[in-house]
Amino acid sequence: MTSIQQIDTVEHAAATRDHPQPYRELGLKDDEYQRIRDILGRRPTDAELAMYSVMWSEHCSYKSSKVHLRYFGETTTPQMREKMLAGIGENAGVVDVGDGWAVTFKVESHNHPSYVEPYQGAATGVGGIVRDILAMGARPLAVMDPLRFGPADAPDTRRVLPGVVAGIGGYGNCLGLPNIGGEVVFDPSYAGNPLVNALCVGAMRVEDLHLAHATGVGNKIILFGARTGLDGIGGVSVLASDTFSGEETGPGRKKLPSVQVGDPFTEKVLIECCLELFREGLVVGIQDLGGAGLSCATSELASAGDGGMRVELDRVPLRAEGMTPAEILSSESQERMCAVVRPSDVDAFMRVCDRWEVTATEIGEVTEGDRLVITWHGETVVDVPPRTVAHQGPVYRRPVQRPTDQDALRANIPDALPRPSTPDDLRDTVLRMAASPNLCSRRWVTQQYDHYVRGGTVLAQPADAGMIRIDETTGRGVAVSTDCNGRYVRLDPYAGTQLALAEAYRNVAVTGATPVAVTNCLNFGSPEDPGVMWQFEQAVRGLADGCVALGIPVTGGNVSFYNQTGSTAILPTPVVGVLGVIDDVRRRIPTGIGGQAGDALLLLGETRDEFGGSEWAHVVHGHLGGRPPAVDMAREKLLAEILVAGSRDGMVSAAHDLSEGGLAQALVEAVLIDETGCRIAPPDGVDLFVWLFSESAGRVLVTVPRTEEPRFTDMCTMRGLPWTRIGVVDPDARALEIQGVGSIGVAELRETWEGTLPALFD
Amino acid sequence: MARVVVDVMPKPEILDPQGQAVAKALPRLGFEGVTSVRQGKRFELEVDDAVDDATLAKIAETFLANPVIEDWVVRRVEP
Amino acid sequence: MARVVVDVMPKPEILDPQGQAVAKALPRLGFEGVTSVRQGKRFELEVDDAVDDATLAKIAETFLANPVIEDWVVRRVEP
Amino acid sequence: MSRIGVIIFPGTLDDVDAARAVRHAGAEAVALWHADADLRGVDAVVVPGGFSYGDYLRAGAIARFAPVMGEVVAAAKRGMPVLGICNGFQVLCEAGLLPGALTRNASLHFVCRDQWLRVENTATVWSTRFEPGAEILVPLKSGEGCYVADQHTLDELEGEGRVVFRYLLDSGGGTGSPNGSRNDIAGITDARGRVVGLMPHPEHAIDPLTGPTDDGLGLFLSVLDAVGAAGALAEAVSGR
Ligand SMILES: Nc1ncnc2c1ncn2[C@@H]1O[C@H](COP(=O)(O)OP(=O)(O)O)[C@@H](O)[C@H]1O
Ligand SMILES: [Mg+2]
Repeated sequence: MTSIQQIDTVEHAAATRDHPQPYRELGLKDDEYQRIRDILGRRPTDAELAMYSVMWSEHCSYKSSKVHLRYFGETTTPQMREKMLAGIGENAGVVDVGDGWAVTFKVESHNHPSYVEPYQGAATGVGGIVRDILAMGARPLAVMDPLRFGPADAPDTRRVLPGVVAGIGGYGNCLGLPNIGGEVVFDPSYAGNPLVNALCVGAMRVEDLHLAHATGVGNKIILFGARTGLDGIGGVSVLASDTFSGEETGPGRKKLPSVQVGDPFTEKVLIECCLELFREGLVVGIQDLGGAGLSCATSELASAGDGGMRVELDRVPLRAEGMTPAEILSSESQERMCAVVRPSDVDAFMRVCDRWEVTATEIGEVTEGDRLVITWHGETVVDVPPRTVAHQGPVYRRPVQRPTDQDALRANIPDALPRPSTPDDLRDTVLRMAASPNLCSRRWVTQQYDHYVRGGTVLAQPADAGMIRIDETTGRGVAVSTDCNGRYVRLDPYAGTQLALAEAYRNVAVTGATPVAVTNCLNFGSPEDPGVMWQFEQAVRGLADGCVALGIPVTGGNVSFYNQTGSTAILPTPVVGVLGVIDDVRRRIPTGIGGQAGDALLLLGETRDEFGGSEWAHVVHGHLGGRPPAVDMAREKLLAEILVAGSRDGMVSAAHDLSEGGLAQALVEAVLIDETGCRIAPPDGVDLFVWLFSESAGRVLVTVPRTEEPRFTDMCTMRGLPWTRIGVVDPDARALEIQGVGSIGVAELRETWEGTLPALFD
Repeated sequence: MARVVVDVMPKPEILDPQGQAVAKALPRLGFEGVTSVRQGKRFELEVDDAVDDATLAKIAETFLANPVIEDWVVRRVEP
Repeated sequence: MARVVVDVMPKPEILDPQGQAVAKALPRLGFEGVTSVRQGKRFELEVDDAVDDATLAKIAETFLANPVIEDWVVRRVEP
Repeated sequence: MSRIGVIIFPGTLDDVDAARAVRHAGAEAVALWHADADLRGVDAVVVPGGFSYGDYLRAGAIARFAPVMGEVVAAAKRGMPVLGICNGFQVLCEAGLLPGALTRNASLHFVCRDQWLRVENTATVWSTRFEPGAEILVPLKSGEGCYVADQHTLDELEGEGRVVFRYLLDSGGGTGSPNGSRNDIAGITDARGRVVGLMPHPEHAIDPLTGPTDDGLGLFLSVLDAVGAAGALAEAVSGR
């Protein structure tokens, strides 16, 4: 056991102003350390140093991104804000979806931990985002997992991908949350730096919204859930070996692994326990413990409240012996929550925790004044203004510069790449594309995820968006999609991010839901690279301006920087998530074209010769250059309105969005989902290759019952949405038949489309 | 032919939800007095005599155990 | 305080897909000469001195192992 | 109205779905908490899916010791209908109500898919509503669904017609298991045809909106026929 005398107290710190501290090892810059000294009027104690260093890290303080993220708030109009109950600055955004329901959703990254230890990294990524949603007072309802890996056939991908997928499945399945969608993208730029983003969506009654505030002097702070251990304390272990007295005999720790192990069972019980606490009205404020652990929870709760806070750190239940205050404050042990509770409710609170066998401990209370004071066996080890820890970290306006190679990249257009033209070549290209890692069936991955649990999943993989029912009586539900094509963003970060937004928006709209809100996870390289900062700035502006054009707000998000191998950054990957609302899930539009012979297949939107950043250029030529497809937000909005109207009036029996791989790939998927067939007759005079493989935005393949065709096409014509009748459903054909290309049987298509991932990862 | 056992255990500082679940359940089943449980893996290998200790160590380290979160011990046993 | 180890292994006649997966993967990773792998569980318990062998046997049989599919061995070890 | 109990352990996940299926079938669903040794007078019990106590040791290993399970075992011995789904099946095997055990899928991966099954025995209280040999499509979602038992037990199960559900490769295709189960066994019954366990999830196939079919409703309707009739008889005898 560490003896009390060895602990660095405030009193001692004040008396030993010149004691050298390992702030650089903890990631603080000289001036940042000096600022802490200025704030405190003395040197920080070990515990304070641990707190400031972790809370002022890029991950927690958004020090490089803050100046740019402000643009989201500046561009959100009162009208866009109308349905937003909580937005940027809260744990997760909350949207009013009608009938007294509020829905909250958010994406977060767990990229670096998942590279080191794929299973646990991904698993704890899911655990973390679920607690964020829970902390809003909502019941978590579903998860999604946008993923990026290095080349599909790279040996390291064989290590990382199966582990990540097993971890997401292992945690989510055990938690009882259906996985309703996600992404799997392969690109060499992610080889040393995979992206593991996790999204959670939850729902609550509007009046149950809980915000992370420590209000009401005298209210108790209760820590509950798992015990606190040495996991994830990473760099802070240097403090333990470098005690204030510099004693050689100090209980130095070897550098600890910063990997955390998840315990989904504990989290499941914690969820049920929290929901019961909310139901009973026993919670004044609540905060999840994620990155930065107690440092974050205590300083954020106190800083958002109306008083100060006192915490007795020695009361925290521990899993390891001899932990120091600094270690306890920085531990990232999973499955913990922190609540603010009225003194009169503490007994009732504890009874609920007992029933669920959840460890709960009163560790402090809300106090008068505005200091966060933390004691250790009666001695003060932290005495700080909480806002300086949680919200007044350093802010950097990093240099921004358009990369010098950007012009060359843009000039390297794909127009001269040899294109297939004979029927055989076109047929081969359809199959080659369908089998390519980015377009092939994701079944190998999604089959490891439970999408049935809770019984509310209406659409899941391979639908364009996941959809869940939130109210069994009325049938009200939500749809969510996440998207990003990093190649488009690389070619043009502003337009590329808008394309990501447009695609997620369209994916929601094709289900018949009305898009209402946006979240994001901005994965970029190093903010110290001006080129990366330029990408970031452009991406934020593109997303914000796109949202204004669509009239829906960004309600929250997450930034992940330093995604690079050596000095090579990943493709800029601003993953955009869009949430949509549907008043009755029974009118959802399915993705497969169905088995009704004679139903008309219509292509909505316009096809142009657009191959910059396309999957075809990537798969066939390994080419990246030119401009991404043009984006037109007004068109996307019109398309969505028409789809929703089509769904309401029963005019559309299926819809599938066109994206990577173009029309050919959309047809392959739409046929295979229902094991059906169709006959396609391209319009006279089109360039078949362009028509089949271009990735022009704003297009959707719809199936329209024969009887509805005139009504539906009239509506499109009247509202100015271009449409083309391209063929009919023909289930008996059991093949994709394209005039000028030939026929591909369903069996061959299926084998081609589904064989790729099993061959690589089984 | 030799028999080799590789024991792989979660590192002491790493959370062991499995062992914890067992430890919590025991008193409920009426078994008192077990103060701590950790759960790991045991591998039993049959190997050709040509396989040397260095190779075994490598197999354990790179494949059977995950050095980030686990400790391991390799030993040859009597058949 | 005593330390007890309980080894639980799949019965020989029961399919052990985990062990098989390891055995299959080893040659691919360049490790030859491992002819068979079986994977089981290892429990490390700390127990009060009052806990006798009969109790330990019972814990192993009724709880840590499933006699339908697993064999087990209980042994006290030096701390 | 018949009352069907749905057991909830910490870590149970499909209890909401089992209760919904019970209600769809026209009965009252009664939540039974693991820590209470009380079946609250229900007519039948469903042990639903999930990861009871995290299933870290072995699926179902801890749950079978829960106070409520003592009551379930006693009631089953008296002939009360009991259905174990997925984790519930694992719990019933661990508790000795059904023979054999469920181990890691041969693929070592969790598998979630729509699965064709053939109904092999339509005489259990949970399967009378099916036609003999009926093929049904229901979700399967499990990581430890590989049914194993020694040869003697397997022979006995087959000989006595106690395999209730068998995995099919496809509708109209031969049998074949997605997880390595012996004899492609998906579900079995006790000797009296009153305790049934299966790995696939009939409670997730009650409405084509949220499941592949409504084929799973047959199990719940079957048991209501049985307990409804028994209930009517008991009422007649007691002169109520
Ligand atoms: N890219 C972004 N766009 C909009 N809001 C963001 C973005 N990144 C972070 N935020 C917001 O900043 C706040 C702090 O983010 P974060 O640290 O991820 O939350 P938490 O503390 O719950 O982990 C959140 O409200 C989040 O929504
Ligand atoms: Mg949070």
